[in-house]
Amino acid sequence: MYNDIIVDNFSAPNYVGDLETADHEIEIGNPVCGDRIKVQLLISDSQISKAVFRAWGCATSLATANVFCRSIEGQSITTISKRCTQEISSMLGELEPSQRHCLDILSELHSKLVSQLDIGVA
Amino acid sequence: MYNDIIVDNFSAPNYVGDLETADHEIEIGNPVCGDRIKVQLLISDSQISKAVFRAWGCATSLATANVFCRSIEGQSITTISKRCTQEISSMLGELEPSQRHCLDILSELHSKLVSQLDIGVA
Amino acid sequence: MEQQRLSGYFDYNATTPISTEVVESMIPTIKHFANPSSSNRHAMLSKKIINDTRNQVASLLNTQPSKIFFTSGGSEANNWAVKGVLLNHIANPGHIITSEIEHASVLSTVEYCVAHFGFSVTYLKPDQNGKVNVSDVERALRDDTQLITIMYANNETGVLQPIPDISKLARDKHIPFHVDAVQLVGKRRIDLEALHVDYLSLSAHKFYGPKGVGCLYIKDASRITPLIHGGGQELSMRSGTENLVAIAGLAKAAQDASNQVERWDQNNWSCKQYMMSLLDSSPIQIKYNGSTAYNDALSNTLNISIAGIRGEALAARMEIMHSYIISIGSACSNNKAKNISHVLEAMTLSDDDIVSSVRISFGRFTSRDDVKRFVTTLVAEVQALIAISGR
Amino acid sequence: MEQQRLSGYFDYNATTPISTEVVESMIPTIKHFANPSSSNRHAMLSKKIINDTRNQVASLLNTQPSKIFFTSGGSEANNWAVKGVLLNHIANPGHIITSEIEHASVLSTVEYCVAHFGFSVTYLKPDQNGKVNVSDVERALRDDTQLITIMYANNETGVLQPIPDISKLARDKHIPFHVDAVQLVGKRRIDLEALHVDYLSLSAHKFYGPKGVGCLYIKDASRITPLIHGGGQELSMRSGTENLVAIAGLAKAAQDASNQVERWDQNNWSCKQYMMSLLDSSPIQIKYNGSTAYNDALSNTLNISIAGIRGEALAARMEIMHSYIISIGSACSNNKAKNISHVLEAMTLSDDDIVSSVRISFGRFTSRDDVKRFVTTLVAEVQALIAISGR
Ligand SMILES: Cc1ncc(COP(=O)(O)O)c(C=O)c1O
Ligand SMILES: Cc1ncc(COP(=O)(O)O)c(C=O)c1O
Repeated sequence: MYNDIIVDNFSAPNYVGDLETADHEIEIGNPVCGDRIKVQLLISDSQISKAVFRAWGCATSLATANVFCRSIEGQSITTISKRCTQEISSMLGELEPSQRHCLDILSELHSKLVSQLDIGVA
Repeated sequence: MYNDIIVDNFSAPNYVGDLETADHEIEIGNPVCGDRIKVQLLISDSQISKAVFRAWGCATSLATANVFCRSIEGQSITTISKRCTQEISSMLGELEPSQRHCLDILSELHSKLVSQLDIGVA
Repeated sequence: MEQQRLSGYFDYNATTPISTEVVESMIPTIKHFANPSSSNRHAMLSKKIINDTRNQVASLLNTQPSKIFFTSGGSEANNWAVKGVLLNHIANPGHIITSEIEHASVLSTVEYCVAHFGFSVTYLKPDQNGKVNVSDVERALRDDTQLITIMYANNETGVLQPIPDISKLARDKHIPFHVDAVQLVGKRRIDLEALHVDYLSLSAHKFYGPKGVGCLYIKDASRITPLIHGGGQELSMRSGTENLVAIAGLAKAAQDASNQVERWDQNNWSCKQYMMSLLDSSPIQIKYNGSTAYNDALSNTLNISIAGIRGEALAARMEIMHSYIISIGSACSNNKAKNISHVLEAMTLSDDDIVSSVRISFGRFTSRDDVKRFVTTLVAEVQALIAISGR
Repeated sequence: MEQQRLSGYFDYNATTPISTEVVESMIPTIKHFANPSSSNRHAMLSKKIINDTRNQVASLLNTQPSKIFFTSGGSEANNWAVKGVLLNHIANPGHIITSEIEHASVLSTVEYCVAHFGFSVTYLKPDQNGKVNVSDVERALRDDTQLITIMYANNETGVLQPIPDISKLARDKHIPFHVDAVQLVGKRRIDLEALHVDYLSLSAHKFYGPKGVGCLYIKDASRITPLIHGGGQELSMRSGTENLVAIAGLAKAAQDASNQVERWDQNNWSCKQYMMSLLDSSPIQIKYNGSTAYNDALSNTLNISIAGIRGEALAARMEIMHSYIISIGSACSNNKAKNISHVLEAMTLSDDDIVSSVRISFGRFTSRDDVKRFVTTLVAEVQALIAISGR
């Protein structure tokens, strides 16, 4: 079943939306289960000032998109880039085996964000 | 389980006993299950005036011995010899498959009685 | 699950709510511990319970009690039928005909016999409506065909298979025919006198009875080997001390089904028609998977694909936010591999249609009002998910 | 059978009274119908019940929960162990070692494998005390021995078999070893960490639990084939929707046994010693069949032959006239053939001793007072039967 983090973020995702002019966009898709997530960002001074998403996928992956947006909004790229694997894993709470692919989604969102915006990290 | 006829005749067999001087004795033994029955009789005027038995065997065969004694006491050999198979079968009530060998015991008691005393039948 | 939550339960094909009457028939037997195999007087009551159940099941199926053998459920019954027939041909393993849409307890047993004992197998594909065709069965027949095993009603789509026709064919060719009727019993009437199949499986928990008990109907016990040998219960065909409590529950479940199956079916059919009309006139875009006509499918089952969403996410929102229970055609799996319905795949649905599919199944405790509330919620949640996706 | 009649129940080895605590643990689960295989929230409770039970059974046996697999009872567990191991050698059927005193669910499964798949078998004879000797097992070993299956405690005599020694031997020779521990569990403690056997069967209804549920302990699941294939329950080793109600009862039965087995055993041992002393000082002439020492036999079982009577007639009078339940070593049978205990026969008892034998078995609800009344009645009824026979 779904843990409380997933339930909250999935049943009332508050980062759903589109930006008319985004500073940056991350898109990932899981070729196997077909989940698709698009995150749009407003960035100022290497800070994420706004993050919104669109997603098509399973409950846990929708929740993951919301968790990700909340966790980056208001943060600097540098801070985000310092998150270790363990920290990232714990963001989704305890997952059932069949939900663990969402950890990959979450890491991929992180690594895409950091690698694509590495200007900020330097 | 045991039907009422068997239960009554087995738990309170009232024809158990020995005669000091019997006019006739019938003994049968079942070679397979080892049941043994001995019936002793007093006979006067081709009438069974007294019947008693000793038996070693299963519950149903003990009951059979008692049923037999009761059924012949006071009867003439001729009357007894006229009992048909169906009548004999019904004397023990409804039996489970494993108890049906007692029908053989009962017929054997009848046929031994009649064949050994056939003077009376003639 | 509480009785009052039943109006949100739309997963009857997974398992049915146990009826109050069945519960009440089970409780007094829990304390009655006499072993039915013993010969004491208390054991008589145990034997009587077992005999009564056998009579009830036989009358439910219109057959003789002596042809009903109790098992621990539908899976054991299916395993028994398949292995019990095939292992008699171990010296000369031949050919099996089955379909791609069988339940796992048939499919994996067949696979085991193929891999392990050298049998060969033809898996029949259903048509796009989810139905296996008799002509395909006929074409698949070989001189060495030793078993045909086809289910009566599919658990995912509810689609009815042409069992009477296959039965006729099997009889003509003298090939043993096993029918997994686990999903049919309690939903439509079965008449074994008319049907003439050789083996038929059922499971109590699919028709308001307890879990852990089922039956295999066996027309001729001399042709099948036991799966569980031993102490001689069930005419030595299925050994093991009997599960008295569950068997007592099965008696009541069988009796109720026998008396009420037509009534239950009427209610289901009315709910299904209503649900389809509500769905059809809703703004969401759906496809029905498998036939939906009365004569082609169970009245209690709808399998639909909904454009723009994932079935898993819909089922999650339906349950988490509204306590509705439905089933899905595709789940995430722990090894990232696909975990999608083999039934829908066999019907050649696209992956997209499969991941967006849900199975809705209901039963005797479902009302048209429940259906209406359910569809309203479903439509709203589909729209919410589409909104999240931004399409 | 009512609880108040328990003082007359001396047939615990056939089945035990279900304890009130077990009944109470089962009743609430009857209505909880969620299928444990489903992924909805209600199914979580079903899964929890199953996991709890697995933990309880594992702790009862001192092993890991992941090695406990639920079955429909002891017979299925025995069938599974024997066939599950042997059918992996179908291409190369080898040799089995078992004993003449096994339960029918082992013996007839072995016979089936021999007759049907070409395995060969050595049936070990017990000594006159009812015990199989380790040295006989050792002598029977062959290069192609593929399975040893020996019971822990015999159901008719209570005699304990040298399982730790056979286990050591089997391990040294790398031969899979299955133990039918159905009669031991709940009567003596088992420590699987110390015992190192490969497979071990148990059945809930022999230790105050419900009928229709048991377990097979499997040390290494990769070495055994499922008996029931299908939907993937029990790590795909034993498919079929779980019998939740019975499994819930097993949890409580296992927990109670785990906490109380020594206490129960003490009570049994005290009853047994008392019974033997009463019998020994009575006027009737008896012989004990099988060892009676604490270390050699279960504390709850006495098998005796009584000179001058038939066990069947004694059991009948005990029950009909006094509501006492005992078991017999020989029954009449419907085809006039002998139907006598294969266990006592293997111990080379004479036919006379076998037909005059009865099995007396008791348990946690038996008191010394019950024993005293029982023996008084037994002695009187033996004398009554001897009187009828006129000896
Ligand atoms: C078509 C079909 N066959 C067999 C089974 C297995 O029955 P059981 O759950 O009693 O093992 C099921 C249910 O899961 C089923 O739907
Ligand atoms: C030694 C032994 N093994 C196996 C069994 C079979 O167990 P179940 O009655 O659960 O099928 C029994 C009991 O009948 C037994 O006494």
